[in-house]
Amino acid sequence: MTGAIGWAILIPLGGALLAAAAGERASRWIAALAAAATTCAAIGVAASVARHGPSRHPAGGWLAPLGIELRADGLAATMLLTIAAVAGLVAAHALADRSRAAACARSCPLWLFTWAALDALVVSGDIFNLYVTLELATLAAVGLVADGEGPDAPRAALRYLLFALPGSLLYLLGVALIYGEHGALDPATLGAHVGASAPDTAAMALMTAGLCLKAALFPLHAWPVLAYTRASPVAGALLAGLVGKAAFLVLVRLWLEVYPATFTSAAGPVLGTLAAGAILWGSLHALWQPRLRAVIAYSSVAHTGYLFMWFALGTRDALAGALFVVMSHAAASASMFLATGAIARALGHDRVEGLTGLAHRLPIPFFALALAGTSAMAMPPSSGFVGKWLLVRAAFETGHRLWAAVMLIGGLLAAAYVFRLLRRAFLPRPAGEPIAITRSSGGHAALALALVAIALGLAPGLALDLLRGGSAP
Amino acid sequence: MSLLDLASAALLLAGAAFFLAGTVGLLRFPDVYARLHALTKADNLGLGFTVAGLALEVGDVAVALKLGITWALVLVSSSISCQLVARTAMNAGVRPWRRP
Amino acid sequence: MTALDVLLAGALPVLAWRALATDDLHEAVVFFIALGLVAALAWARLDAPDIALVEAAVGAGVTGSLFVTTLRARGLRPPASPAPRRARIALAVLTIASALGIGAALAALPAEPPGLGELVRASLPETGVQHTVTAVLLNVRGYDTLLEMAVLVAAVLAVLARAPSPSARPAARPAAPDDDPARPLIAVLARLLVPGIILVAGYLLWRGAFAPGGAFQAAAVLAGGGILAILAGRRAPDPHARAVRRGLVFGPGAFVLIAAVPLIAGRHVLEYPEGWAKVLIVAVEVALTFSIALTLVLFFPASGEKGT
Amino acid sequence: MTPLLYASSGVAVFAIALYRIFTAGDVLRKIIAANLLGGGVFLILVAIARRPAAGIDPVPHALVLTGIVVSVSATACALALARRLEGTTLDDGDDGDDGSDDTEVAGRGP
Repeated sequence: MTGAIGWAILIPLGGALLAAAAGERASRWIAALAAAATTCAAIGVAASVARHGPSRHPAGGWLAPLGIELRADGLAATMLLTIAAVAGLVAAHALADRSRAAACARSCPLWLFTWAALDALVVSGDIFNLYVTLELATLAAVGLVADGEGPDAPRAALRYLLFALPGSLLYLLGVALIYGEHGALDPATLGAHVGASAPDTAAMALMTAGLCLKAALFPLHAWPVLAYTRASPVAGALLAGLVGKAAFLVLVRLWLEVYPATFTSAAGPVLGTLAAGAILWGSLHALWQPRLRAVIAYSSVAHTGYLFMWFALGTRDALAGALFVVMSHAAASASMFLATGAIARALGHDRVEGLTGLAHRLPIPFFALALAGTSAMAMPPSSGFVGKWLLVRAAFETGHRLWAAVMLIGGLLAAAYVFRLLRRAFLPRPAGEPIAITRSSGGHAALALALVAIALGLAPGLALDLLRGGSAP
Repeated sequence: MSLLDLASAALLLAGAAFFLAGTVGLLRFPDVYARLHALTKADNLGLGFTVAGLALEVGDVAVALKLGITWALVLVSSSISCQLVARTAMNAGVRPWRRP
Repeated sequence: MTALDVLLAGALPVLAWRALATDDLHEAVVFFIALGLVAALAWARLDAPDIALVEAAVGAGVTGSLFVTTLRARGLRPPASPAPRRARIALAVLTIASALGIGAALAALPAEPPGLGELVRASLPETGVQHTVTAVLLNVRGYDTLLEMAVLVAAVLAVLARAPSPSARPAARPAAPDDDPARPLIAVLARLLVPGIILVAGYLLWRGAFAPGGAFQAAAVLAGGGILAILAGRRAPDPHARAVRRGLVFGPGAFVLIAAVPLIAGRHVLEYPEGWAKVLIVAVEVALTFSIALTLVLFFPASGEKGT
Repeated sequence: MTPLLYASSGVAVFAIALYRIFTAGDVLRKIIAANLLGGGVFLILVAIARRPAAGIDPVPHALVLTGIVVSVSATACALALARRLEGTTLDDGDDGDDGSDDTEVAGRGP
């Protein structure tokens, strides 16, 4: 069943187009059907990889190096499932909210495009095609941010776009140089030829720099924060949970399949330093953010750091750890954004100091926040624990004590910022201070996402086996 | 060099001369109206000579006709854009230059 | 290498610098448009007629008028202060160093390079078209083009995300104020040019199968005609109207459908059945031309948005 | 030699645009810079395609055509957002981390 990989891209794409042309009611139905069918396609790809190992799907029937090959391997399959779980639950959240049917009908083509772009990105076997998928993800994400209701939405969206564009174009310049040197675009051909020549080194430096900018790695981390805090909860969940990981996944592919060892060993320490900066800077800033969403946004900055730690460590276990962090943080951060959205809607604000004593009034969102929080601070048995444990163990095994220490400190800081939120929520409510709470909905998808983050940690073997079922890791 | 080549060269030189005159006018004339005058009149004539010179050389009626169409299209668009620029300037209150 | 090449290649960075460094935004936009036209000449010199056509129509034409429209809609605003001096110097040093590095890398590229050109020409008989660029765009790397169409639709949805709906607009308002003195002249121009533009677009589309030309070139020309007609007073398509939405997704939708049918038959994405490649490519191109042109027209702000 | 000439020109355009996209204050100029960033890369790609003596390599041409469409889409999107923007810069406000923000979360139920 090699067709599933094609369906995983064409269904959300077609669904997005149909939903864009349909009326309000019809577009919600189309979006729901497309979400369900895309999830089935992702499961189909994963089942095929688990049973028969990795496979290739040449688009148009043209084999590489001439054509573009889509690849189903362990990495692709796990990421397709992660995207399906997160995007699917976020979609369920968006579609269940009947009070905002019009807004939902307007945004559902955009989140279907985002979904299609991410699916296409994780299976793409062509470095130029990766550029197109990155741009599709970016523009759909910009649309989602621009669709936000606050007065700041255009500014947040424009700023997001104007930082994402140079990132993609630096990457594209690298692609141009590599094509000029080797005359091919597929990782298999390139991996066999790329060496330490001047064009190759320049190309790899440009691609790495562009993707780090796109991934918002420290010190260029500030630009998505505005978008994360200003976008609607649905957009924030998709952006921080999934789109923010896209550039990292592209870099992982390049690192594994294209870059030669000389380049990776030289660039590893640089990326490690930036990753350490991201972990410490992001976690520290998350500690004193006045608004709930900003806490989660800076927590995302810190988690980008954990992902990039792999480049400094370089072992297979470290990669498994980093990809586990991708999965766990995708679910956890999406859960936290949706929970925050539910809280903010109930209260009319999301200021941390205003949360005092509200845990009992809004049990479901706060429970989701707490569960997702345990994953963010890497408490066993959450999935965040598995990922970070694999990373820290790899750091000790390879003698990178400093990086291990940074990650442990990051975990402590995460515990501190999560407890700061929860402590306030569980404090007794000050007497005589009335709190107006409007009926809140939408905590359920957040809870489901938090449970996904926990469940991944209860049975890490399943995901790790699938990850290794493919060729790459 | 045949007679045809000579005629073509003469036409191309004439075209270049008109373009040069138009450009000098663009740089030296005092206000927007005068510059428009230099640009549209001289350059359109220059293009006409250039097109005629090239048409003699191509030796293919279809290509020569295409060159002619190019000239006609440029004439239409430049005359209208010239009018637009002039009217916009007039509306914005730009007074035509007079010898002081 | 001729003097013309040196002139063109030298003019591009100068125009780029003028477009980006001048204080006057109007001037910046004019330089930007000029750069697009010079770039079109550069493409022609580099034997890239397909790109020259698109650049002239889109790079200078559509994008340029979008900048002009935006400048008009935003009105004059106080100039923004640039980045702090120290940051500018650091960034200047960094960019100059990387430019030198990239330049050195380019100089080190092999003069007689490996490329996919030979492979494309060898496979041309199987692609169903005779023009190599069209073969790559719509068959060999058609999957890229499919995603590219998704980018276009996603962008127009982002543009329309919170655009004012027609009900919010003052009723029965014409597309532009009637006191616009330019209107009658543009109407004349439109009457003269639009029929020719439609003809040229059809010609470019048909030609794409065997020579430079194709859906995007045709659509760019068609969109130019559409914009001219709107400037001349024809009503702009309402992005919220059902029919316009359908027209927007018609081309990409047909493309997705053609990509999906082979999957049902157990083949690969976008794998044209034997002997059908030419027919399907032409069908996709016709559908795409229409939708791309509509998309480019919709990138222009509706009248209700003007002056907000 | 000609390809290298145009490729160097592309690098220069790219570098100028990269410098200005981060230093320009005004959003319109940033958007022009983003567009020119793409233009520089396209010039390099087409110059690369021009090298083979056997004939032009059509693959980079197709890549550039795809790239131009993506670039137009991004530019149009950026300009539409710029038209809705109040000021001229992207930085006149809080970044969600200075604590002064009191904006109510929009869309609160009645």
